[in-house]
Amino acid sequence: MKRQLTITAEPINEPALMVQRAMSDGMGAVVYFAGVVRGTEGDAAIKAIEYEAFQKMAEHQFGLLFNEMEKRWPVESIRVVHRVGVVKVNEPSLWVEVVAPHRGEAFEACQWLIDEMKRVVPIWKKPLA
Amino acid sequence: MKRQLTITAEPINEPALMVQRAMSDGMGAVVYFAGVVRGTEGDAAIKAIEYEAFQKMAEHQFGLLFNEMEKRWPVESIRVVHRVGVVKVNEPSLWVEVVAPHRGEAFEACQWLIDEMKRVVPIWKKPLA
Amino acid sequence: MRVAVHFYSYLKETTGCTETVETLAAGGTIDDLIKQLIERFPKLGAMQNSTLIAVGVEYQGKNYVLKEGEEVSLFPPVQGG
Amino acid sequence: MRVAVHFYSYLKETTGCTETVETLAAGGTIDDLIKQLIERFPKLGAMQNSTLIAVGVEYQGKNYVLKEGEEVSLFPPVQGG
Repeated sequence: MKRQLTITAEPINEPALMVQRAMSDGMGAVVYFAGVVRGTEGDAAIKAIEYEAFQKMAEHQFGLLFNEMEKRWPVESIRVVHRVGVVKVNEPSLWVEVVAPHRGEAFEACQWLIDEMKRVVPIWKKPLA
Repeated sequence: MKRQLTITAEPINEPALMVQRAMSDGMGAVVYFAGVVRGTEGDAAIKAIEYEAFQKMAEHQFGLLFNEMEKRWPVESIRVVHRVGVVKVNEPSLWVEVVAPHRGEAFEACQWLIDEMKRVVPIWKKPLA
Repeated sequence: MRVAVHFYSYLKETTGCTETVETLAAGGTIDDLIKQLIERFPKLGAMQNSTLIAVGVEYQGKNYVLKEGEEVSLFPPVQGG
Repeated sequence: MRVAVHFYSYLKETTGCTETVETLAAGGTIDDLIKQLIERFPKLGAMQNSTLIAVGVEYQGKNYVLKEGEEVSLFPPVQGG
């Protein structure tokens, strides 16, 4: 399984990521998720979210999740980008792409990874008004 | 809900579609699916799939599905591109993008649309060896 | 009355035909139409149960009463994506 | 023995501190460390149950026996994405 993880203060360049996608002839499904900063947090309007990561541990915990993903589904490629620092409203803070032979497993693996990430990867957010 | 449906013999230009994406400040999730032609159909190696559509009815049936989607989930934008004609192995034949406030509803709506499409939209495929 | 019939996907090969026109008695249903078509294209018979039927751009069942000039489409289960 | 302690997210504001060094008796556990930290930073007490604890890059429970020079991190529930 090809793995690519980027934790970065730079904006997520979706078209560039897309162009870098490689998949073999056995793969039939690409599922792609972008989590975008919304203009409200609870009831309050916000301008941005500041993300803080314990980067070394975040990388390690993502690695453990990738190991588990590889055991559970025939995923050929997983790519994850997570922003740190200030991410403005309407900009993506998280980007996930899963390539697998079939649709069902690609959707399942992608949703599982995001759920698990929100449980174990040490990244925190702070809304900025 | 913004709707965009393209049934086309032209290759799907994912980076261009991405750049055209528009979403309001209340939206937090983009789910994106690309269905790609695989190199085998059953056990046989293939070179391409030829897609045939009853286009007028396909457009109408997609429209009915979009109506239903709008009733069920707070989706802000749905965009679908489906190829017709010959689509080579490793090229996408279907592209779906759903924009919604939250992740759960975006994944649910996207998967529902693809399931329903495969049930009611008159498009057929023929593997080419 | 006359109705146009279109065939899609492998029903074109089954019938050797992409479209045809059938003449039916007034009040004729899709069921009547299908019976007439099977007489003309006997191989359609074996596929009857899996064949989907539309009038214009809407799916219809076998009891649908046809009207002069309607466009009927017959096709196998769909397989987009 | 001495262990380094790092605070993340709002635990930095709670303690007014990003990192500190604690001295513990040999065989001291995370539980012992937490008790010492609450003495120094009383506000940590109220957050005890929701605080996550890592040694190095792995999560650990309160019974984990610390070793000289280990790096302990304390943080609130994670919220990536």
